[in-house]
Amino acid sequence: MSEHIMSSKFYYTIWIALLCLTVITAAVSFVDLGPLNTVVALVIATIKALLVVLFFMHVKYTSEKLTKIVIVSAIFWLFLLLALSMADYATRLLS
Amino acid sequence: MATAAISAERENYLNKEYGIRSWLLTTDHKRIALLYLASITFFFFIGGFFALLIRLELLTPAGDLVQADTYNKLFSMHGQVMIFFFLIPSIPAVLGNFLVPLMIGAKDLAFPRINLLSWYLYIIAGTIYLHCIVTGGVDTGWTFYTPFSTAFSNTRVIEAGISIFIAGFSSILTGLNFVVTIHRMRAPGMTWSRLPLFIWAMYATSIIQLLGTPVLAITLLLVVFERAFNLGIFDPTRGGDPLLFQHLFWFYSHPAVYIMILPAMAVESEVVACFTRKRIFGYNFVAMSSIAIAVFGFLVWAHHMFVAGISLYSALVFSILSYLVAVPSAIKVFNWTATMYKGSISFTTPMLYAFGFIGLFTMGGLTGLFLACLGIDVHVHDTYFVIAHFHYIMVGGAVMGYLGGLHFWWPKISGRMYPEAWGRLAALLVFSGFNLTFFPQFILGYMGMPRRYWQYPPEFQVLNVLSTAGSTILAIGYVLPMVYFLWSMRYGKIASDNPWGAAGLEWKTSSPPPTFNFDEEPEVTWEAYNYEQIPAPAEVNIER
Amino acid sequence: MFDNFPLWPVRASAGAGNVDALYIFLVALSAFMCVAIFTMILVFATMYRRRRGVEAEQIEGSSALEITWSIIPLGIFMVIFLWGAVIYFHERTPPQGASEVYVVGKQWMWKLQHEEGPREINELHVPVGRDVKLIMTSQDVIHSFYVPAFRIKQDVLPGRYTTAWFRATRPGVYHLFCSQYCGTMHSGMIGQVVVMEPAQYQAWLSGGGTTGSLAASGESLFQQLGCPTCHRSDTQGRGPILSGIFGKPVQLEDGRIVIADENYIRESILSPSAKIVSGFKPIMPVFQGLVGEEQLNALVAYIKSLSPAPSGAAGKTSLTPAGTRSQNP
Amino acid sequence: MSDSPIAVEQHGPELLHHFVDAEQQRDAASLGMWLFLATEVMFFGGMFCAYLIYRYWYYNEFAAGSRSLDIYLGTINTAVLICSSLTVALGVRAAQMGKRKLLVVLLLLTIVFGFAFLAIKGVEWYDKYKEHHIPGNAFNVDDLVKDYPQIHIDPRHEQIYFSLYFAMTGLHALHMIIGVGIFMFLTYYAWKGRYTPKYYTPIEMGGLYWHFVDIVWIYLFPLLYLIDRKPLR
Repeated sequence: MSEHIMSSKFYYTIWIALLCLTVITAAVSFVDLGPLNTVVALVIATIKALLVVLFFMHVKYTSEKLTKIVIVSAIFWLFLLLALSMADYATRLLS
Repeated sequence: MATAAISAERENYLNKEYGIRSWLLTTDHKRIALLYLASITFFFFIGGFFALLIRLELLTPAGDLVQADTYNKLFSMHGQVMIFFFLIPSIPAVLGNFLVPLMIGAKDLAFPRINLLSWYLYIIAGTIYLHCIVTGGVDTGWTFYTPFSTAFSNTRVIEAGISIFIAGFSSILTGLNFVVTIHRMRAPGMTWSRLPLFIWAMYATSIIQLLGTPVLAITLLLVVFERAFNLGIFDPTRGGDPLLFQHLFWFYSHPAVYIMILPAMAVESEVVACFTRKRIFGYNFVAMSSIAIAVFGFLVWAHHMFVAGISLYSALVFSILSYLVAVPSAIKVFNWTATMYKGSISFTTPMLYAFGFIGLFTMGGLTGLFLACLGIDVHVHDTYFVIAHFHYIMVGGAVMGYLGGLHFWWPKISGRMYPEAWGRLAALLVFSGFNLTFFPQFILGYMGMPRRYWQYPPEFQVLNVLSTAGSTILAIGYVLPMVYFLWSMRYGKIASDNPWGAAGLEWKTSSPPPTFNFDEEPEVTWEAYNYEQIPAPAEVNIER
Repeated sequence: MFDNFPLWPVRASAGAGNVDALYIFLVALSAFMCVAIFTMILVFATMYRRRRGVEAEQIEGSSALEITWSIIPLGIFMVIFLWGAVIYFHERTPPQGASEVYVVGKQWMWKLQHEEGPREINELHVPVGRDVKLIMTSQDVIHSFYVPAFRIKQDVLPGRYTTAWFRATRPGVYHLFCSQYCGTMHSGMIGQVVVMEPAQYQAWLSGGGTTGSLAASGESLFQQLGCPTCHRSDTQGRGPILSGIFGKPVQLEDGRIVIADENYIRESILSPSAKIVSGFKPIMPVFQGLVGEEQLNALVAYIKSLSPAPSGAAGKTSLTPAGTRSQNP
Repeated sequence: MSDSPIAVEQHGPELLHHFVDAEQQRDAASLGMWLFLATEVMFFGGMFCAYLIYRYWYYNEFAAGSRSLDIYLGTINTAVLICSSLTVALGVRAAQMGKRKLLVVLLLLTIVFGFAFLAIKGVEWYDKYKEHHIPGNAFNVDDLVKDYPQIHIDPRHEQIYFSLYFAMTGLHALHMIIGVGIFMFLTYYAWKGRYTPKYYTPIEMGGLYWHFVDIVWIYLFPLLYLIDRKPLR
């Protein structure tokens, strides 16, 4: 686990970044980017989630590989659920 | 640790404390296992009672014993009780709870209080479900298919849904406890390659419990919301898709089959090794096949939906993926068989159950190939063929495994031997009764008798009569062990620490074990299943 | 007694033989595997039963064996998969020119209507040798249309169409079951499929005092609902031209292209704004709740009849395009 | 249940009897928490799956529903949650350094942010109630049909959007309430001085849970509020 303690300035930096990204994502949604709107929104959300997981939840500094395995598995299983369900819905019109 | 016989006087987890409080507030994994044993046995007999009524109704083609609505409730509640309140907790929560810490040399599970909490959650869920049964029951089938469950059923769907939601969390917490325990609590020297195969399979089971159960939980919660608050997520009159429910439901409920069967395979590996006195053939492959089943098991769910209206292309994908999961199951059967080669085989009750398990699981698995096969599934889907198939897996497989395991570890759990002759008789009764009950249903299914039928065309009667006859034999086979297990707790022969001459850490402590499992912390310096180093028992209980 | 104890279902459709062949193959394969495994177990159990002074021989395992008994089953599985997939593909692809029967499931009965017009309840009359396509939907919960003698089954869903097809090969009376649990009288939601010789079938058809074809009643409904004011035969209409549209790709306002199948027409009537045809405005009223399932079927049948099937549709009524719709068949 | 003959070894009261040492106990807790969060991912995953499919089918109605939400309140709420995550992260740091008072202050701040989030969420729900946008018999989206004539809205499909909106935000709010409850306990024990630089596992675990709930919102915000806000043609 995170034995070394981060400076509070570091946390403030992450915090500012998260707030900026929130404002950006809200602002960008008013701009017409076509289908890219969704992509941008999800990319920004993922960056924010990564910031929280890696720094606030200390995953970046953990020596424990298992934590990362658990996170990756959870995302992978979520992907299975979404992808294999969509495999049905996306191909219904074809048949 | 060497001598037994005097262990009646020794302090152990059973005689350390007395009184109801010492049980209801215990955090000892062994006592919690016994709490589970008592509670799931209760639900097993409730579910079994429903099953007998179903079989009696089907004795004649006309619906003459109970009303149609009653019949629909009977099969719905039979399924829900047996699956959520018996099979899913059966081996993990009873044998797993008892054995996981013992087998890896830990004093307890990682989170003893959470373990107790998960039993209480189970009891809360069970109480709600009993209330649901008493006040009218539920008639949605165990599957809760929408829109019937959300908009048409007039029964207590909300109560049943909440109850199963809570039972799900009990199951999740058990799985979580096992995974953490197996990762963090192994005794020194207990490396992953030295773990008993029981632990590997239990680990795989826990993965499914952790990642599958929450999806069922949210699905049932949405059904409850839809009934209670008029949300419209699965409602076709608002443009909702009834198949979405099925996707989400089977995402859990297909892997749930592996929650039931993997632990039975876990028991099989231990029992077969012990009574052939051999290391399991192909340890690595058996261990890895458990993990493979857990992972592949999540890729196949829509094979329950081939005729439900999913797209042609996704049906093809799910069919081919279904065959992938059959491979690791086949590997296990072949390896158990190969283990017997040049073994030293004795025919004790657990081994009889193991033989039965292999036979019935093989037949259940092979008929699974029929159902994964698109062309055949269209005809046999939702017929008695499916009923027969999954009873071969869940009763022929999981329950045989559970009973075999209960006999195998009974000396360790209770400190007493069960009566061997009665045990063998019961095993034979269960095996023959089971086949008589369920084999005719394969034929019925291919003949075209749909499932969940209260009345049926007369040409199906003879096979149904056979099936009902078998179920009475099966019932006797199930009541017998309960009687002699209870009897043996008082009158059974005192068991030695290791009556079977079995390998495994759990046999190195006393019977029954002390509260903290081992008098001194074990250190493992040997490989799993080192039968060449363990003397065979001097003909204990294997007189022929 | 054995009259009441058949062990094999009747085979009465063109596809049933294929299913049975695969089934017999699988039974044989399973029997072989069971016999092989059980024999091995029995032989080992007797040869190596525990004897005093004889120790078990410790064998670690064999990767070669493991790989063998993984690869060979996988190969066999792939054969089964392919065989099953071919049958399934065949079952789910109705042939061109099949005569159509619209099926509505409701708790607890089957309502069927032939495209020639006759309606039936819990009974379906079909001639031998004709391809019959079932276009099915449900009024309430999920049902499933199951005819064991034809080896076909298809769930019938509320809110959309599913299809199945068969070609009966043997005259007789066969079970029609609902095989998806649908409530109290699920087991009473049964009926029969009567397969007749073509001549008898014609007699049955003409004897029923029919009220005209399904498409014709769809057409009068089309008039009643005022559809032709917008869906005109010339390009002046505020709605797309419907003649010739069925089965063709349609360019949508948002750029997607969809095939105008039964489900598309159904959706476009019930919820027109879901898929707007390119170049048109979303002005059509929503007909959800205004037309029942059977009326909807008639409308769909009518719109389909505006697009004559390319290849020989023997039993089909030939309808003229919407513009000159005054003629009746 | 911790007094037993074997467990009488030298260790702090927080070390449970069945662990070998504090490190094993902390590692177990950490793994347990992460596994629990993995189950939570799948729990919300079921709803994300439903969301994905219906958004794919009923994009117009989802876009209209999204427009009808208050983007300012939504953004403010996102910021509130991010602030609470900051105070949690700083709280864990305070616990690591043994600053008891700072820890209590930060935990209290987190609770305040938590309540602020729930209050704003409540205001939004109340607005939806006033607008008859809660699925059910009183559901009515004539206002949306009037407001966005350019978007083709089927009221039935609009209900699906709002069903998902309430299911997702409702279950998220339930997680927030549970989180606030947990943090009240943590504050109490932190005040009592139970947590030291050697033993602050509960603070860390509570923090992981809180951050997770934050992450769920980080996804819910764009998925529910920001589907389509570009100027209508």
